Amino acid sequence: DGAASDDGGALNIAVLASSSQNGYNQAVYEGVRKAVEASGQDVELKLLDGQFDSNTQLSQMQNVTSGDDYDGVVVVPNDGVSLAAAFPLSSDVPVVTVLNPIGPDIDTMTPQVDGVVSTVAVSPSAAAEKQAEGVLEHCADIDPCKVVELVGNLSATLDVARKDSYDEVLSTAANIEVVSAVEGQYDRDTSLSAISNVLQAHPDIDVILSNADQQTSGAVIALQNAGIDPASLYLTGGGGTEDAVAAVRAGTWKADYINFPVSMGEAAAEQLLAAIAGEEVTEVVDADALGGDVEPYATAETLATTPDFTGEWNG
Amino acid sequence: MSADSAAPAQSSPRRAVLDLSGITKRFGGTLALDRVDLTVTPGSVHALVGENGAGKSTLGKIAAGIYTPDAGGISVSGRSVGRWDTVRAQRQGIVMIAQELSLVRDLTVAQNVFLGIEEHRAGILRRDQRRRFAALDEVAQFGLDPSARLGDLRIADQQKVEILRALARDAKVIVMDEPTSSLTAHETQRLHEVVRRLTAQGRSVVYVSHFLESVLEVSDTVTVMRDGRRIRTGSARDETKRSLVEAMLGRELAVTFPPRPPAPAADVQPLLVATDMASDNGVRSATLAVRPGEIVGLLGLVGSGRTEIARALVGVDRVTAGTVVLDGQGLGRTSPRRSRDAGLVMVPEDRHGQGLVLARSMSENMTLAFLGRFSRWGLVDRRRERRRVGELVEQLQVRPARPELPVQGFSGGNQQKALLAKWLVGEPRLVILDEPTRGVDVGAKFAIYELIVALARRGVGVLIISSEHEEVLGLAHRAHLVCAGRTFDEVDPAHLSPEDLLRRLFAAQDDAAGESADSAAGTHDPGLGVDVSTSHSEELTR
Amino acid sequence: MTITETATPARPSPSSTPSSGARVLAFARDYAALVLLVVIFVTLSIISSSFLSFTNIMNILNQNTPLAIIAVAGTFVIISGAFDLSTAAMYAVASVAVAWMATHTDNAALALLIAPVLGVVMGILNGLAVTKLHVHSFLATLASSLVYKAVAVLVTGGSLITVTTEGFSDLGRGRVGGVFYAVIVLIGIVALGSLLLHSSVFGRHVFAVGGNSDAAHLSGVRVDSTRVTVFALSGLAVGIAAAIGVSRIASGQPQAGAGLELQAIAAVILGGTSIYGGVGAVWRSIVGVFLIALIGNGFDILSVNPQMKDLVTGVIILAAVALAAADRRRR
Amino acid sequence: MTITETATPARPSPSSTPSSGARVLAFARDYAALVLLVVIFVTLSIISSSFLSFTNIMNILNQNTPLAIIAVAGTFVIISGAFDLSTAAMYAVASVAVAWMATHTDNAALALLIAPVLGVVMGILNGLAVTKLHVHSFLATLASSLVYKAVAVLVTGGSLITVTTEGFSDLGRGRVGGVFYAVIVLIGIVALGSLLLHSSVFGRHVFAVGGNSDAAHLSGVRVDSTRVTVFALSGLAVGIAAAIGVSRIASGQPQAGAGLELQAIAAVILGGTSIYGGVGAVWRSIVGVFLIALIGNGFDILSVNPQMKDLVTGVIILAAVALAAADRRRR
Ligand SMILES: Nc1ncnc2c1ncn2[C@@H]1O[C@H](COP(=O)(O)OP(=O)(O)OP(=O)(O)O)[C@@H](O)[C@H]1O
Ligand SMILES: Nc1ncnc2c1ncn2[C@@H]1O[C@H](COP(=O)(O)OP(=O)(O)OP(=O)(O)O)[C@@H](O)[C@H]1O
Ligand SMILES: [Mg+2]
Ligand SMILES: [Mg+2]
Repeated sequence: DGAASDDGGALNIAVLASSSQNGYNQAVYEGVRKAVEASGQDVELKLLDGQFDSNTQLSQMQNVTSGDDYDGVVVVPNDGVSLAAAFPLSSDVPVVTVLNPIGPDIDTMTPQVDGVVSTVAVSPSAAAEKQAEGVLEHCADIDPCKVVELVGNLSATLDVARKDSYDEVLSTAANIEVVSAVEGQYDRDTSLSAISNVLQAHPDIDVILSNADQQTSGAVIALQNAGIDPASLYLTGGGGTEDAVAAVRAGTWKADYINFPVSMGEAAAEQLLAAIAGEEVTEVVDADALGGDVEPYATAETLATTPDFTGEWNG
Repeated sequence: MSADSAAPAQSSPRRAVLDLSGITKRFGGTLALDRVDLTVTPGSVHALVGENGAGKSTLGKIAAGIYTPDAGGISVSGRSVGRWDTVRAQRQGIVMIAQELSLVRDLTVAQNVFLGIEEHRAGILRRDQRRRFAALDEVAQFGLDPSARLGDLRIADQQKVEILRALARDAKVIVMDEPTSSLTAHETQRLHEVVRRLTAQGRSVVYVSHFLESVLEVSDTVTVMRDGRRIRTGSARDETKRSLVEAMLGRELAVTFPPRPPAPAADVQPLLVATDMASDNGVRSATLAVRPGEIVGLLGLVGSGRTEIARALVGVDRVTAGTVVLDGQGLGRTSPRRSRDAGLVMVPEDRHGQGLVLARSMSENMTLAFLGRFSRWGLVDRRRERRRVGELVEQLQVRPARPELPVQGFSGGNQQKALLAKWLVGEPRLVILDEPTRGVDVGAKFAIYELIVALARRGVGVLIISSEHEEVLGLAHRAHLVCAGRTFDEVDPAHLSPEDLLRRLFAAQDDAAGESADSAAGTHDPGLGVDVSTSHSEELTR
Repeated sequence: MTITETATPARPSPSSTPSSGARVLAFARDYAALVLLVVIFVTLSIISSSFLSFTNIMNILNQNTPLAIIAVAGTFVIISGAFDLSTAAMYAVASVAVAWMATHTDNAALALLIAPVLGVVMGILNGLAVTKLHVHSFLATLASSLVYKAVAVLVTGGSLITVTTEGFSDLGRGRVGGVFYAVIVLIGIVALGSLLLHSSVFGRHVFAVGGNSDAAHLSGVRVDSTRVTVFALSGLAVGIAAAIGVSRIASGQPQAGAGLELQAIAAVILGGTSIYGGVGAVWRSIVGVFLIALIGNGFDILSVNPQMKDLVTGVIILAAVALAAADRRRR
Repeated sequence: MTITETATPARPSPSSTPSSGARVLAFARDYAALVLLVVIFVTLSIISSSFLSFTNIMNILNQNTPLAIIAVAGTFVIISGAFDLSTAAMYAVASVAVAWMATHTDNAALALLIAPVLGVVMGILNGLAVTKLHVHSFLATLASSLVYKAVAVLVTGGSLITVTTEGFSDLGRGRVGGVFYAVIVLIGIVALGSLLLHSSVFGRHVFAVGGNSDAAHLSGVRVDSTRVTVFALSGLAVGIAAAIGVSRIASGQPQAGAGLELQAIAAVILGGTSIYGGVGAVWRSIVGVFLIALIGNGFDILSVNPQMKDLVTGVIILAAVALAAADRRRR
C-alpha cells in the first residue's frame, strides 16, 4: 500500500514491540495510541511483535522502512546494539526509540545512528546507580549491611550492566557486604525460590536490591514464608508497576525505581509526529522526567506528594 | 478358562460362528482381497493356504478387527456386526495370533498374556496372576515362566506367549496365522493337541500355515487362496499335499529337495574354520568348518545356540575364546562390517528386528549392505541399482514386483525373499542362513532351495540353520549337532532320519543338564544357565 | 505332567551370580540418578552448614512442588510413548484463568478449582489431537501450546493480574506443623500416581501402549482412550500445579510456567524413565526433579556465580547418564 | 535359478485404478505442508498488495536463512532417529566466538570461519555423548545445551560484544543483483543437503540407521559413526547459520538463537519428516520453515493483532497435520 497517497492522507506508523505479549510493551503501545488520538490526526497504527528476538526485530525494522508503506516508526528495541544493524535505513523514515537507545553504547542517549530522531529513555547504568545509592543511604548506620542482589538475567547485556553498576556503587562502602547475587528472571516464582534459598544461608540480610518489581514481589513472599517482616528490610524494585507503587506507599518496600511506559509511549509518538511534520524534535527525552511531579526514585515520602499516582502499568 | 464354559449354544451345529462374505481390501494400488467368502463352523478347524501375498493374513486380520474391509460383510453367530475393531472382535470372541510377533517386550510373560483382560477390583490389579497363569498353562503345557520379561525370551517362546494370549481370551474363534513358524515339530504337535482340545469344546480355529502336512493333519476344512481370491473350499479329507500345491500355485510342483551339488573334496582348503569358539552371548565351544561349494548344516533344538554361533561368526556378538579363521587368516576382532567385506554374511532369523528397515523401499533394503557396488564417489548409481534389484525380484518371484514400495507393505514371505536378496546382491563367498524359509510358501521355498544349491554350485560356502530339520537333512553335505552352545558331533545328513536326530539331540541336552548340575552348585551357571529341575526323557517316551 | 522347555539353556540371566563389582555397577546403572542425588545431598550437607535443616529441605520440596506434580503425570505421558510439550502453555492458561476468576468472583476456592478443570479440558484436547489426527504428540502439543499460550495472552492482553482475594494464598503458602500444604498435596499425588501407574489396570495399559501400541491394540486395549486419558492426567496435574503456583505468588500472567515443559521432560528422563516408552516409574521422576533442584539450591546457598549453574547442571545430567550407561553395550 | 512361473494368472496391475478422489486425498496426505504453503502464499498475494513483491519475498527468504540452514541439517538428525536440542546453545557459542574473534583479530573472514569449525566440534561432542554414553539424544543434547550455553555466558560475562570490523557484515547484509548472499548460501546448502541425503551412500545409511539401527549394523553400516556425522552436520549448519546471523547484526551475545532448537525441529516435522526416523526429505523441512515464516510475514504486513499470531500458527500446524492424516486409519 502506498502510505499517504492510498489512505487518503492517513499516516501509517509502525510500532515495533520487543514482544507484544508483554505488559510493558502494551503500556508503551497504549501511550502511543493516546498521543495519536490526542493529536487529532488521521493515523493508522500497526503493532509488530519482535518475539524478544533480535533477528526478528531487525527484519521487521528493515521491512517497515524498506518501502514507503510507513511514515514513521516507534520501536522498543529488544536489543539496541543489534538493531543498529538496520541503520542507515533504506528510506528516510523517522524512528523514535523507547526504553533503550539504538547503537553500540547502551548508555549513550543521544542518537548514535542516522535515522533515529529521538530517544525516550534513561541510561540503565545511571538508573541502577541511583537505585544502589538508595541502598548506600539506608546502610549508612548498619555494619555490616548485608545485601542480596536480585538481578533479571545474567546472560543479558542490560542486566549484566545493571549488576556491574550495583557492584560499583556498593563497593564504595566498606560496611556493605553483598552476600549473594541471584537471578530472578523477571519472575515472581523464580525470585521466590531464589530468595528462599538465600535466606537459608543468610537469614539476617538487610537489603534486597532488585531491578524489577516482579522479582521484588517474589522476594516479599519468600520473606513472609521465612517469618521475616518485609518492612524490616530495605526492599527495592524497578518498573513502577501498580503493585510496586502500592507496596512503597504501604511501607512494605522502601523504594522503587518508577518507569512511565505509557508516558514514554506518548512522548515517543509526539516526537515522531513532530518529525513527520517537519517540526522540531527533542533528540533525547529523559524518561525519568515524564512522571511530572512523580519522583522516579520513589520512596513513601516522595509518593506522598502525588497521592493520585498509582503506576502506569502492571506486568 | 474352564472346559465347560464356552460350549456354543446354538441350535444347529452347522450354523456359522464366523461368516465373512464378499470381503474386498485394497492397499494403495494392491488388491489384497477380492470378494472373498469364508465360513467357519463351530468346533472345526478351517485352514487357509495360499502362496505368499495371497491375502491370508489380510483376511485373518479383517476377521479379528485389525483391518477394516473396503467392502463385504462380517457376521458372528449369524448376526451381522456393525463397527468392527479389535476390542469389539474380542468381545464377540474372535481373536488372532498374528504372523509377526506383536508383544510388549518390557512386560512379563503373564502380563502379556493377560493384557487387556486383567482381573481387577475397582481398577486395581489383583495379585493372583500366577494362579491364573498356572490354570492356563494346564491346558497348553508350554511351561513358560510367567514372571520372565518377554524381551528376554527366545523367539519360539515368544510365539508360545502369543498362543497363550489367544487361549486366555476364552475365544469362540482363534485365527492362528503361521503359529508354528518358529516351533519345532515337537511343539507343533503340542499345539495341535491344544487345537483339538479347543474344537472339542466347540471352539473354532482358523489355521493359516505353509506347512501343508500340518494343515492336512489338523484341519477339517481347507480354503485355498490365490491372488486375493478364494480358489476353493473343501473338506481336508479330500485334499492331498499335491492337490493343495496345485491349487495354490496354479501348477504342479515336485515338493522335494533339488539334488545336492557334488561335495567338495575333503582336501579342499576350508573357507571358514572355527575352533573352540566361545562368545559373550552363550556360545561355549563351537568347532566347525565350511569349504567352498559346501552346504553345512547346524542341527539343534530350539535355543541350542545355533543362532548364537552364527552371530559370533559374523561378529555381531564378541568372540571370547577360540579362533575363527577365514581363508586361512585369523579374523581377530570382527564386526558385521568386516565380515561382510571379507565375503562372510548372515541372513538373520528375525527379519523385522534385525533384517529389514521396514519403512524403506524393498530396493533400498536389497542394496543396503553392498551399496558400495552401486555407487561412485559416494553417490548411488540409481540405474545400476535398479537393474540389479530388478533381476533379483524376478529371480525370487517377489509379489508384487514393485521394489520401490516400502518393504513393510509386503507379505511375510515376500519380506523373507527381500531379506535373502539383500545378502545375495553382493555375491558373498560364504553365507550363513538362519531360518531362511520361515513364512515362505511351498513354491518359493523350493525356489530358495534351488537358490541355495545354485550358490553352492558356484563355489559359495553355505552354513544353514533351520528348525525344519528336514531342510538341513535334505540339503546339507554335512551337519554339526549343537547343544547348549557347543557343537558336539558331526553327522551325515543323507543317512540320518529325523527321528534319530531328535533322539540324539534330546539325549545330548539331558547330558548337558546333568553336567552343569554337577559343575555348578546353584541352578544356573554363568555362561548358559540351565535349569536342571526337569528332564526330557519322559517327554520323549510319551 | 511335564514342563517341557525348562531344560533349554537360559540366556545369561542378568541377576545370575554376578561378581560384587558387577553388582555395584548394575545398581549404579539402574539407580544412577538416585545415586547422584544422594551424593549431592551428602556433599551439600558437608560443605554448607545451612543446607541440612528442616526449613531448607522443606523449602526445596515446596519450591519444586509444581514441577514435581507435572513430572508425575509426565511420567505417564512418556511411558505411554508420548511427549507433552504443552505443559508450560497450559500452566499459563490455568494461571491466568485462576487469577481472572479470583479477581472477578472474589471466591478463592472457586477460582483455584478452575485450574484443574481447565487443565483436564486442555489435556483432553491434546489427547484428541494426537489420537484423531494421528500426529506425533511432539508436534501436536507444540502446536496446541502455541494456541493455549495465545489464549492466555489474549485473555490478559499480556499483562499481569494481581490477586488480593482473601484466603487465596492459603493453598500455596499455608502450612501445618511446618509442612507446606503444597508438599502434602505433592506427597498425595506421588502416592496416588504410583498406585495408578504400578498397580492399576490403567497403569498396565499405559505401559503396554508405550511398549508396543500394536500389541496393546491387538490385545484389545483401548489404545486411543488410554492415550487421551494420559494427556488428561497431564492437564490435570498442570492445573493443580498452576493452582498452587498462582496461589503462592498471588498473581497470574501469560508468561507463567515458561520452560516448565522441557524441565518436566528432562526430570522424567533423567530419573531413568525411557524416552522410548514402556519403561519407567513415578519415583524416578521425583528423583529427577530433586536432583536438579538440589543443584539450584546449592548454588543459591553457597553464593557461587549463578552463571555457572547451567554448566554444572549439564555436567551432572551427563554424569547421571554416563553412570546409567556404564556396563551397557547396546541400548 | 530356474523356477519359471508360466501359469500365474494376471495380477492386478501395480498402479491399478484408485479413484481420482482417492488420488487427491493421497496427494494431500503426502504433500500437506506444501499444499498449505501454496494456499497461504496465494491468499496473502490476494489480500495484501505488499506481499507479492521481489523485496518482500527476498526479505522472507533472507530472514529465515539461519533457521532454514539449521533445519536442513536437522532433517538428517531426525531421519537418523535422533533430536538435536542443542542447536540454540551452539548458535549462542558460535555467535559469541565469532564476535570475540572479530574484535580481537579484526579479521572478518577468520572470525566468521570460526563459527562452522566450532559448530562441527560441538556437534561431534554431541554425537559422542549420544553414541558412547548410549543415552537418548533428547537428554544428551539437552544437557550439552546447558553446558554450551553456560560457556557462551562465561566467555562474555553475559554481555554483548559489538563488532565494528571492516567487512564483517558483508556476509549477512550483502547482496548481488538484489539477492542476499545469505539466500545464495541457503540455496547451495539445500542443493548439497538434498544430494547428500537422497543420492549418497551416507544418506542411505542415515535412513537405515533411523529406520532400524540393528538391521543397519548387521548390514555393515557404521551406525555410530553415521550418528556422530549427523550431529557434526547439525553443528556445521548451526555454525554457518550463526556466522550469517552475527554478521547481519554485527554483534554476538549468549542469548542469540534462543528458541531456534524447537523451531527447527517443528519445521522439520511439520514438513512431513517422521519423528520416528527413517522417513523424510530436505525439501520438506524447507517447506516447514517457510510455512511458518509466511504466517509471520502475513501478520507483519496485514494489520492484524500480533497477539493472534501464535494462535493462527498453532491452528495452521494442526491443519497441516490433519490434512496429512486424512484417509489414514492407523499410524
Ligand atoms: N499393510 C499393508 N500395506 C500395503 N500392502 C499390504 C499390507 N498388508 C498386506 N498388503 C498386501 O496385500 C497382499 C496380501 O498380503 P497378506 O499379508 O495378506 O499375504 P499372505 O497371504 O498372508 O502372505 P504370506 O504367506 O507371505 O504371509 C500382498 O500383496 C501385500 O503386499
Ligand atoms: N538376550 C539376548 N541378547 C542378544 N540377542 C538375543 C537375546 N535373546 C535373543 N536374542 C536373539 O534373538 C534371536 C532368537 O533367539 P533364539 O534363542 O530364539 O534362537 P533359536 O533360533 O530359537 O535357537 P538357536 O539358538 O538354536 O538358533 C536370536 O537372533 C538371538 O540371538
Ligand atoms: Mg501372512
Ligand atoms: Mg535361531
